[in-house]
Amino acid sequence: MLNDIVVEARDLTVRFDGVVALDNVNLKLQRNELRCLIGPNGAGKSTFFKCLAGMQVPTSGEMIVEAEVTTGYDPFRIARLGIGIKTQVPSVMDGLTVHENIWLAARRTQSTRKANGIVDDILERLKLGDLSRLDVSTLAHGQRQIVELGIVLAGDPWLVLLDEPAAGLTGDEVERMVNVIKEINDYATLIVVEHDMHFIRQIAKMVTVFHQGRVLIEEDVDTVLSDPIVRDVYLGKRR
Amino acid sequence: MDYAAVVIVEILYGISVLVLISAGLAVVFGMMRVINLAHGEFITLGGYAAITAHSLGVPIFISTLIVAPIVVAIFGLVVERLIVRFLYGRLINTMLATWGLSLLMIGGMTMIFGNTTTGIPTPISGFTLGRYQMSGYNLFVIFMAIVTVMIIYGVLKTTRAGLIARGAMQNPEMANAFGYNTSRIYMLTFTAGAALSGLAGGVMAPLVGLNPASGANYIAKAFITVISGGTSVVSGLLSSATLFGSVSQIVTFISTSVVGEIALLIAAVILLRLLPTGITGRFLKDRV
Amino acid sequence: MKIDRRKFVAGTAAAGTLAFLPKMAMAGETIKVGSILDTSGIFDLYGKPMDKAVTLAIEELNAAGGIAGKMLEKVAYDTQSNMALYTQFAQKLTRQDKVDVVHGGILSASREAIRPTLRKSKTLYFYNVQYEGGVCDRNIFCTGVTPAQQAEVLVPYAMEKWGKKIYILAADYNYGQITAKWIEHYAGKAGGSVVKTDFFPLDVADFGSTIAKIQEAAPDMIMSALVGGAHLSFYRQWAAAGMNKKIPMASTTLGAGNEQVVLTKEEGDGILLAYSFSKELDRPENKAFLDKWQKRFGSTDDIHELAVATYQGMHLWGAGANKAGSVERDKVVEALESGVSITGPSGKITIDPKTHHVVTDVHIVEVGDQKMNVVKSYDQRQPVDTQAVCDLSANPGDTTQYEIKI
Amino acid sequence: MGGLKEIALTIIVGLLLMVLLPLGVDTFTLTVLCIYALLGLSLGFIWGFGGILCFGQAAFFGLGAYAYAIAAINFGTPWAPFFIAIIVPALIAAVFGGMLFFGRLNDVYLAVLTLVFTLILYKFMNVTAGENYVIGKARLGGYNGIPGFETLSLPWDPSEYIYGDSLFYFSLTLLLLVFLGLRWLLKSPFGRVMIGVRENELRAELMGYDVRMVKTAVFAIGGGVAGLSGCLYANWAEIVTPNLFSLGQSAEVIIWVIVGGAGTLFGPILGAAIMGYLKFLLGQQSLIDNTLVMGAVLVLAVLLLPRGIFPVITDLFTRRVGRGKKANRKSSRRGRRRREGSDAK
Repeated sequence: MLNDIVVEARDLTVRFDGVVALDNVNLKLQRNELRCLIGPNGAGKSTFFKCLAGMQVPTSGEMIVEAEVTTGYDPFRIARLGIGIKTQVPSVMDGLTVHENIWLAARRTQSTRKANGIVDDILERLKLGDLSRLDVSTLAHGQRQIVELGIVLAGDPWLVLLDEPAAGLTGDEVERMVNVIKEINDYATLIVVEHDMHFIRQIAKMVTVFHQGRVLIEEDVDTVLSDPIVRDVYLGKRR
Repeated sequence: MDYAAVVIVEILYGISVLVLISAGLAVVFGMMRVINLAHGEFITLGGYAAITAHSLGVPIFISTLIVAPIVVAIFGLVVERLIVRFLYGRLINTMLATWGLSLLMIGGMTMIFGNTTTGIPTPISGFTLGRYQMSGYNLFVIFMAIVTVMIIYGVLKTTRAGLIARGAMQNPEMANAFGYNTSRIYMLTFTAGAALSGLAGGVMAPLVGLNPASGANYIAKAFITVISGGTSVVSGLLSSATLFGSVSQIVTFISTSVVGEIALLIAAVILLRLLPTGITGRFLKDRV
Repeated sequence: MKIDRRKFVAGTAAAGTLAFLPKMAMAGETIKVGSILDTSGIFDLYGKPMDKAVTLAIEELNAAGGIAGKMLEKVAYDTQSNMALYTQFAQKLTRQDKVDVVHGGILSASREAIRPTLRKSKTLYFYNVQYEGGVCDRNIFCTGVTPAQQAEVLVPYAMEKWGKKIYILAADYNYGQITAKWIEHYAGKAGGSVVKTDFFPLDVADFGSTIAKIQEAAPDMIMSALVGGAHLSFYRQWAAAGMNKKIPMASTTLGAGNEQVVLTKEEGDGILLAYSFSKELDRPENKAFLDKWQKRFGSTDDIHELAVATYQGMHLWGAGANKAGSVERDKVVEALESGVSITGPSGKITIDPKTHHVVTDVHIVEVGDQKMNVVKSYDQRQPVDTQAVCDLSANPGDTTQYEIKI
Repeated sequence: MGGLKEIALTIIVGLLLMVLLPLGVDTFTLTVLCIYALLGLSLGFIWGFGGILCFGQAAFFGLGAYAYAIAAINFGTPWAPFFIAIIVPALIAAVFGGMLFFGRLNDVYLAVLTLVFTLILYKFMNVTAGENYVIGKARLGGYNGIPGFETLSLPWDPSEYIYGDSLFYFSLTLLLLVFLGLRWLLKSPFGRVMIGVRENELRAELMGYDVRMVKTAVFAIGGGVAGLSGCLYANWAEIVTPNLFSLGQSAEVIIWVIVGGAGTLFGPILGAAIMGYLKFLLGQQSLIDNTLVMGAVLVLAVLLLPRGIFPVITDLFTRRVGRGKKANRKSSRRGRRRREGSDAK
């Protein structure tokens, strides 16, 4: 099972009006891996994420998920492969309650009765019980992030894609997020896009660093974080 | 050969009419992301202004080219202050409110001018092209369309006011920070759009029988032309007017005018289906 | 004096209802004349003068002693140029107001909308408008001129004057389509030909390509059956291209709504028309009519063909009812079928018993100086189009509107 | 669940209306108000709950009316045409909507294309006066429309026509049934998905829902309801004309929904009834132009009452009665403006 590749990008390239956002990216991901994608702003990590999630059609190259070529798939077809996706800006249904949000995600594959059960489970797991009857629009940013995570989990995905899950979270919430991510990784493969180094240290095993649309380095977390080039990239660009 | 020349002039004329009746809407949509559904009635109002002025003894070219735009510009200014300014950034709400305004104007013009169809005589006589007799006024319409496009392009591209306006539309906060009053810029842009509509109304007045409901004939075509053109004012307007004007006129010559109009509408459906953000959403992006 | 008497009668009637007369007795007091016209909206140009014509005719009939000794009362509704309101108000007229006759309807669509309602409720219906012909229904009388009556005189006259090749422009609806056929029919009869026929929906206002196409076909004359405000643009664009100096034109429709006043002299002069009425008609009945209208409404500017047809339709009904001595539908119909005729502003008009249409004078008219000058008059033209398909004395149960095959 | 209670309440209110309304207004007018209410409901449904702003709802109204008239002339019986008049517009809405939604068209582009669709039908129907425009035995008739078709009658006794009072009861019953049906639909899983799509298309998509299909289905249902409304209209007016497809007709539907309140089902019904009756009243005077008043109402509604009348009334009501937090929260949630949903993103 060691070489069980579940996600593979082949020569993935994205151009916007002459600007190259992704430049021949090749990347492989093994089952049950937890992979972090990092890099400064504009490095291409979010574009890569969008290509995988079906939110961006690559100019050339291929995306393969479990031997199925998914290049150009619409997001709903990606989702139907059993992939859960959390976007950068929390994408939740504002006018609905927390309960309704998560229920809708569960109901797609389950009967109404089972969906209700799943929602109760998730509300408990994410400690959202108190908020379940509130409109999502009334919640703070961090709470919305957690709700979105709940939505992702309700679809019972085997592959979870998280774009900046820790952005805007309070200390407590970050801790909860770290635990949940680790918990998910027990049974699912994860890709996390993040640039909060502190957060990455807590969860990462393998890290892929993007820079100027290319993969700069792909190593375990300690190697990457002590790499001088990576430091330069980060310092040179920002922070 | 003569017939071919006649057909070409008619096609140019078709394009020019689309340019004229869409210009005001294009400026307001392109610069402010506001769709003014009372646009057709603005044009009609321009027509009535020209006819009224003419019947009061004002020379015809002053009535159509000066009085009409000024009257409609003033009306546009009032509308902007009373209605539109409360709705910026809410595209759908502006459409609905201006649709209401359009009904209101139809009702108002009916009460003032009555339902009778009126008009003014054509001030330019016909000319001969080979063995064909052509309307000289058609050439004037083509000329006015060119002038209108040049004015819009000139103002946006070369004047300080145009530059500020373009900046303010793209980034209102930035413009505010630089000390420009964006509310005032919006107001002036809307007024300028209204003036263009009034000009169209004045120029078209000698060609058509005008009644209060005439606006409906303009708004659908203008709306389709502008949306299909996309958000670049000049290049969007020119490209879609050229496309639709040619399609409808050519089909009209082959078949009948209704088939021509239906061809225009179908062309619009196909175009927007293929290029959901209009021609300049896809091509010619960074033009004015 | 008339007015005082009318007021007095109406007043007693009203007082009667309120005070002591039982309802049954009251029902016989006045005769209710329903009127259903577009007096606002885009057709008010036609509807307003027609409404005045109804008022004037009722006042005259009352002044002459009413019908069978009873005074007439007008019950009018404005349909606002909205077809949906026709059915609505027709129901109201028959069910609530229980009128004795209905005059009205302008567009053919409005007539077809209310004709079944009025037939079902056994309410006599007068449609007083120039229309496409072919309605065959014992419950309705159509007092307007029909295409054959116009084309029959206009086409040969114009062809003799201008030549044999005709280009037809017509409004793309029932009326235009049928009129175009009759023009073609009479052109053929007179040895001419139609080079092309173009139909235009009522909202078409741009005729540039048409003008080019006409020149390509090079006809000797244009026959126009264009209708409504948008189509008026044709006459202006035609003149703007200088074409009115090159190819002459005749029309069966221009002027029905006084359009000759909207066009300038340069645009309108020389166009030939055929109507049963013109204000310039030099007849004593017409002079008297114009005088009365002037006195009652202040100006005769708005009088047109349809208003006169309505005025005459009212008087035809009045003559029929007086002859029957009652306003009961069947009696009035019988009386009218016996061949009632009156002499109105347009001349003598007679009900044709087989078709319930009218036999009328038709005049060739030339537009000049924004007036409709009578050039030649033809007496007593039969409604030959409807006669070709309709015989109510043979089939009294018929209710169809026939499409006349020529 | 409050479902049974709601059904009971709707039926009681419906029965009351059946008895009380004819006392004040003639049934002929009431019938057309019911028909307008159905049409308003169809737009309220797709706009307020599906987030689809259709500028051409009149298209499906007209298609229903024409489908009924054409089928009735060909079959000579009224009931098969009755169902055809619902199915045909629904199918056409599905095909046209599918084309739009699978092309991912939104907002103003959707508005333009729905408007264009109506215009094409309007222009086409206006040029069908010639005798070559025939469907089966039915002449399309162009500008004059199609008169003289068989109207609804009792299925067991074709000589007993449903017209006058009975047409009003029939229309009101259908209105109530459609209202309850849509309520039920909104509470069903599909309804919730539909609301989810309105709230956030991307999220619904990421959950694995095919947003294009959901919207197409919603649009088709709206088309079917509008078709039913058109079918009743054809029976009421006994003539169908191209004016059913006019821009004015489309504008009126939108006015009803705005005045009543998008985002509720009851609002559009109320809006249609109020504005329809107002129009009728205005028709009986000639001092002020009818169109002017309609326009002024629309402008003022957008500026002053962007949520519509019904949500405001319910808010006032809940505040006064003070049914506690839950009721308040719910009504304010339902009443939130849906119109700008797509703009906000």
